[in-house]
Amino acid sequence: MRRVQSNNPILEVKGLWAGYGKLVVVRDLSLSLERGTTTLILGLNGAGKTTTLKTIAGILPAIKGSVTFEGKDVTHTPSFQRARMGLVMITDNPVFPDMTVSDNIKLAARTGDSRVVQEAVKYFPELSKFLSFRAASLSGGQRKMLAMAMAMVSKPKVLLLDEPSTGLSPLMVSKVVGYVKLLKSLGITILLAEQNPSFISVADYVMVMEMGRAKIFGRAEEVGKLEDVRKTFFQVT
Amino acid sequence: MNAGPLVGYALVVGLLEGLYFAFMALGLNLVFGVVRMVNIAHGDLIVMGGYLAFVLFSAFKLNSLGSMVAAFLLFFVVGIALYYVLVPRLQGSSDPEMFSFIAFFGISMFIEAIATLIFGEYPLSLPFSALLGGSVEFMGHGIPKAFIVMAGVSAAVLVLTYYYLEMTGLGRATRAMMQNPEQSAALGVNSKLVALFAFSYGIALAGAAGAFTPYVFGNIYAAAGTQITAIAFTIVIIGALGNPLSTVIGGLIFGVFYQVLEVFVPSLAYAIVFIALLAIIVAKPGGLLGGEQREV
Amino acid sequence: MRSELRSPVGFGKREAKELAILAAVLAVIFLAGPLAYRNQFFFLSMMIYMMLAFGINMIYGFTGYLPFGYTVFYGLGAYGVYIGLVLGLHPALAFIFSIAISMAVAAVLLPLFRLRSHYFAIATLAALLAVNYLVASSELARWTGGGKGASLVTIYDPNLTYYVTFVLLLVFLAVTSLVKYSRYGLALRAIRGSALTASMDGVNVPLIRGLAWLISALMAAVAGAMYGWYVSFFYPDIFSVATDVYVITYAIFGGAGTLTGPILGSIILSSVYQFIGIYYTEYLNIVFGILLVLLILFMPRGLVDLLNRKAHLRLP
Amino acid sequence: MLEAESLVKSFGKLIAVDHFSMNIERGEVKALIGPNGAGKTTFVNLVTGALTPDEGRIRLDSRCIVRLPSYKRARLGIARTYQIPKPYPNLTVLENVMVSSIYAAGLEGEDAMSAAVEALKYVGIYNMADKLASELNAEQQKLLDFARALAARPKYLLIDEIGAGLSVDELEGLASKIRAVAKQGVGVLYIGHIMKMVKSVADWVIVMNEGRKVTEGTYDDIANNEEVIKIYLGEKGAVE
Amino acid sequence: ISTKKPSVKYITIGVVYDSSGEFASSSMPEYEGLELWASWVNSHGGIYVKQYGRNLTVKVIALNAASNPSTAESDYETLVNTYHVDVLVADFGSVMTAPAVSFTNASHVLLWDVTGSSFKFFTNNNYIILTSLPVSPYFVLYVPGFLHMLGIHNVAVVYDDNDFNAYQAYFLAPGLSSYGIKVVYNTSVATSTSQYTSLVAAIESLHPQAVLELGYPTNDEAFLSQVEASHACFPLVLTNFPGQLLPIFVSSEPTAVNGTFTLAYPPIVEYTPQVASKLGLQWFGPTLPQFESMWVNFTHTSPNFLAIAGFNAGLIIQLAIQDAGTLNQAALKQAVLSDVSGKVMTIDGIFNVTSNGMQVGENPIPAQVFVWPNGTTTVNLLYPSEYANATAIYPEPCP
Ligand SMILES: Nc1ncnc2c1ncn2[C@@H]1O[C@H](COP(=O)(O)OP(=O)(O)OP(=O)(O)O)[C@@H](O)[C@H]1O
Ligand SMILES: Nc1ncnc2c1ncn2[C@@H]1O[C@H](COP(=O)(O)OP(=O)(O)OP(=O)(O)O)[C@@H](O)[C@H]1O
Ligand SMILES: CC(C)C[C@H](N)C(=O)O
Ligand SMILES: [Mg+2]
Ligand SMILES: [Mg+2]
Repeated sequence: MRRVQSNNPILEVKGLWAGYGKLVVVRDLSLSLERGTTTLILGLNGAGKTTTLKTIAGILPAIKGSVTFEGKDVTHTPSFQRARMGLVMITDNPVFPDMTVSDNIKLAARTGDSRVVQEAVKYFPELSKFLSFRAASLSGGQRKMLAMAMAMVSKPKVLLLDEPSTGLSPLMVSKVVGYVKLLKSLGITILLAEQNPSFISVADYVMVMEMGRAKIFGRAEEVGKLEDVRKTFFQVT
Repeated sequence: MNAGPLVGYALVVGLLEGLYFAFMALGLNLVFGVVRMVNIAHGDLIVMGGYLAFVLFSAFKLNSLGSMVAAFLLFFVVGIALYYVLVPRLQGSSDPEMFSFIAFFGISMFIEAIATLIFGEYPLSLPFSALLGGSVEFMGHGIPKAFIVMAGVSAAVLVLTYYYLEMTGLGRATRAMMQNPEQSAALGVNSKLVALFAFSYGIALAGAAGAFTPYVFGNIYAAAGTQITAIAFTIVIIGALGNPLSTVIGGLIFGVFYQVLEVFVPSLAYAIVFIALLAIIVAKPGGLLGGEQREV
Repeated sequence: MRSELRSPVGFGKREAKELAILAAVLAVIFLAGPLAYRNQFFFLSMMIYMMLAFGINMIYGFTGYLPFGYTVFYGLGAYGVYIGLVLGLHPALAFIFSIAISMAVAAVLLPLFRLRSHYFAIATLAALLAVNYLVASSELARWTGGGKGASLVTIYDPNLTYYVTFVLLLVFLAVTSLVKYSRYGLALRAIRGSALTASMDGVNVPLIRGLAWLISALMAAVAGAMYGWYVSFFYPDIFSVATDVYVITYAIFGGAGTLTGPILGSIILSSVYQFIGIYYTEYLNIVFGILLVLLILFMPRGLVDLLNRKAHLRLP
Repeated sequence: MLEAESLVKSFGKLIAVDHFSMNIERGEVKALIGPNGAGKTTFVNLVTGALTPDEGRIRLDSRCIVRLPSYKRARLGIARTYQIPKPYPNLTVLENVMVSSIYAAGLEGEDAMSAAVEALKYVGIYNMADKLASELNAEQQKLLDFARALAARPKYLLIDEIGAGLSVDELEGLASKIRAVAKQGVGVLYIGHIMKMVKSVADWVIVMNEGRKVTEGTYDDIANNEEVIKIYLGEKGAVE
Repeated sequence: ISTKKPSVKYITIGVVYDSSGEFASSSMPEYEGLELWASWVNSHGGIYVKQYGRNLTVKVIALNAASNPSTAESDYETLVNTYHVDVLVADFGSVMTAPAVSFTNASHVLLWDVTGSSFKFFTNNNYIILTSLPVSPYFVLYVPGFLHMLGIHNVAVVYDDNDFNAYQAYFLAPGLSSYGIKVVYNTSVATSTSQYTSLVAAIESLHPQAVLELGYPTNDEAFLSQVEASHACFPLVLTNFPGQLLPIFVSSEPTAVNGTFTLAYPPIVEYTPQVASKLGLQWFGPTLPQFESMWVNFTHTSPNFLAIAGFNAGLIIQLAIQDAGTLNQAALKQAVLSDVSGKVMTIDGIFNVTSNGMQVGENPIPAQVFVWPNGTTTVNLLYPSEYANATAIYPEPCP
């Protein structure tokens, strides 16, 4: 395993162990994110991607290890405070079903100002029809779209994104890839968990997880070429 | 009996009382909506609010409006304590709604027994002048001025609560926390604080509403809580659980139905009110203002 | 390695043995008990609570729908017999009539299952209050006795009541066991998990849940009829929210959805109630109230579950 | 043959399914694709009876079933999986599957049990048979859904988005299982956004957009159809 | 229960009461009245029982039913079968008394019913005695004549759907019609009713000459306060409970109750040894002032009717035991019928029961209540003439 050292990481995870009660899912994971870069965590089901992101976000407590955000140790900081500091996570089930779509957006933006809704609609015109609908009535894919809008308006410094493309049409997947690019261009540091290799194209770094450990870490171009990785994630039928 | 003016009178009284009923049920709805706790002790808390108004009036001649504010503050603190004792544990259980029902029943028994020990068994009551004496003439019959004050205050509380839940960031955060605690935390919602506030606010509303019970229910006694809880629950479900605006509809319907029926079939008034409620819920399973849920 | 997989459906030898043991335990308690502690009503009311707890178990334990107003059927059970006698029916027919009335009201309430479970819970409470006020009303007093109450004094026979109740209790136990181990029980529990999925899986949800509801209502009606028969004077306050809450508490304390839960819950809590009630009268409700809160906070899944986990028992 | 004829379903102002028709023969696999919100899941809900159409007809082997409640349709041989899995969380995995082997397939006693076991083994979650369904992760729940549908011994199987979140290997396995199921005479409607999956399972592809049928054809026809590329696949076509 | 070993030193009195719930407010004073009687008797050395040839003290065994009739049933059985009490005293009112009725009759245990005045308890029952309050038909005995005396021709009647009030209304009707008084409004309401706003307006629109509201204390209070609040100026309003629980009404509804009418009992009506001797009756027990000072020492509150009813039950029991000279239940009943009934007056009035045990002696007296600005009260007894001490101010003064 190769680590990329960075002089001024915005987020640094050291020796992280995480899981659910007695069940340990993530083992001894270390990772550091350079400001402005996008890091992709690739891993099969149950590899521990979600668990890793949730622990970094503070939704799950760390069993061992530390998380440092902008130089501050946040290992024991509650998740809402991390979010307010700019460490935001969008989970794979991010909507508030009984709230309207526009309230979902406002909540993510932490403002009551409807201008954020207009701003979001600019990037996600498909949502404009549904602004006053309850999020519960959206289709599976529409919810994912809303999630991306919420990610955008939450204006994070570091965004933890869990599987934004599941259940999306190919066209939408490529759009989401575009959205991630857009977020990146806004200067947001992104840590993205996915199984879809299309995201390698936006990533600067890729970490491959297996059984709760970081198995491979490297620059995206290099990892994308590795035979092992291609076999697992790119295999063509 | 000339029915016309009587019906008009009953309608107006029903609307005035209905606003109060909405206020009375509001806290119950909020506590359910926010933390999914079925507060079967709601009526007992209201009764305690009534006792507080009684004590403050007997000791300091304090007007019930003052008692209402005092009750609100005091019960807010009570709410905080209750929250820490009950809510986190119940929320972690396998069936929070049903288990909270039982836990709050325990609280209800407890409050009623304590109230009996402290205040004795006799019904206590307050003269209308402890709020505002006198009456205004309407359709040839008097409407106590106290009712009008009460309805005004209730409307103000309802508006305030609506504003809190629908227009403020705190309210949005509250609703978000109810629906998806993980994601709301990850977006910066301090779930604990938000829930604590909403729960305590709901309890405080019960106490505050209690300050007016001696007028609407004629008197207060320790055992009155159960009936009040039942009425509050029905009001809440005619509207929709977890939706405070709908509580207003529920309260008004209850108030008007009841008063009009009292003119024509007093002996069946309650029975018909409850049957009508059942009919309403069957016709609109989510409550009159409840939305349809996408299930698949 | 797991022990061999057993089918969750099927009433076999093992289940029959289990049922026989439970029936024997009940026989010892209710046939020998009154000899030791000479308060027949104490045991009768324990049986009645057990019947009600079985009824709650049938609807809440298996389907997840908890009727707060469950005692509507209990009250109707008692009042049905009275109304039957007023109509001039033979006493035996009056009992059948009482059950028929309860069933009819249960059937009328069937549309409430369109509600989500907590709405349902509260809606049944409204039904309880409605029937309570109807029965009390002077408008219907010709049949119900209204506020003047009902009297079954002409057929008063406490010993007969006691033994009939005992036999019916055993029947209810058997019914509960048969349901629990049958495909019908599986379907009920599936409905509890997700009514929608169950109907997509071929379960006739309205029918099966409706049947459970009717059986549950029947159990309450029988319990109420036995109570009314035993005390012989009763008033509309028999439709009481308090009774409801006790029953629900007993059922959940024991363990909803289990076979032994209602039995243990009723025996233990009605004894606790009786003894606290006798010796610490002033503080009965304070103690009972705190007890309930503690129970639910620290033992929410009921006694049977606790015993099975902590004492490694295998109570059904 | 399972036929849907000119189905319409709207939610308020929004027309989710708009005069949509299609049919499936036993033994064939058809895929239904389309952008998010096209109405695919709504269509499944209409066919299985979870929703009632505003207009249109549904026929099973030329019998009109549009008025039948969903449990009867299930017993007639229509099974489904869910985009968001809906197992019975309070039941074990085995019990979950037995509900359909008993009620949908109409099996009894030992037969019901062995049908359930067989389905679990086939899908590959037999080792979890006595776990509670709530203990499974999302993907295992999808497989459980699949097992439930198989244990129903269906004539027609509607699979809504089963592949999302599965690994490439798992997808492969699943694809061959779906084909095998079809070979035994089950008509399969496959819904999903993973084009590789669509390509490998489906004999015929129907494209839906805004509730209407856009076009249909073989995978290759569809993949090269300009309109489909525009509304669904995007410039570069399918993934990679 | 009837065979007592001579070694036993005391008489056990079993009683059921409610410390909480809807009947607590009425049950507690009654129960405390009985306890006061017990300590009074014991301070006098107990009761002489001939069978044992000496005085026996009494011991009260009280079980709580918390206003739940089912619990009461269990309590009654426990008292009889486990404690083997010598005397069984019922809980307050008909609802809480009912569970004991058939059971005691079948067990041949005499039920001392304090205030469960339901008419139907007394048919085919050899083991019940109502010690206070007249049985339902006698409750409203004086009301029609009283209204007639005031020249009233039409009345409105509102009563509650419960045993006590429903029977009152039931027996009131023939009385009214015998005086040619028309009932222009006759309705019942649920006992839990406490909002009378529109109902009062409906009655008002009929302009009756009198309004009779027959409820429980909570109903009466709510009704009176609503009449006052809506300024419905009825010429006469009569409610049940100011006559029994006056201090409560005075402290909570001083202006609402002022000028209204009620049915009066002790302590408002004071029965004295002088009255007793005038009527040729034997006086038994303390006088009202003596009782009041005992009660104040005992509870630090002032007594109401229910307290007197509880005490009175004790007095009647005491007389029966003394007279019977045994604790045999049938003998006690016989003693009451032949030697106590119709011969005795206590602070509660004339004790007079029919052979079924129905109390018909203590008939309540129509009265008018005045609450003066300084908080003192006057209650004028108005009818029949032998009890009257004032004339009615009719119509009521209207503020
Ligand atoms: N709430 C939970 N309780 C217990 N175990 C859990 C829980 N959530 C996940 N797990 C287990 O933790 C392991 C890792 O899960 P995680 O969700 O982190 O994986 P993932 O890499 O995100 O996979 P996927 O692609 O399926 O989302 C899995 O074995 C899963 O079963
Ligand atoms: N119960 C409902 N209430 C309101 N709108 C609904 C409801 N169900 C579906 N819709 C709407 O109908 C449209 C079709 O939804 P559907 O779920 O069928 O899409 P889909 O094709 O399955 O999409 P996806 O691929 O994203 O799952 C969407 O716009 C959705 O918002
Ligand atoms: C004290 C009394 C007014 C009680 C009444 N006799 C009743 O039966 O309820
Ligand atoms: Mg994941
Ligand atoms: Mg879909």
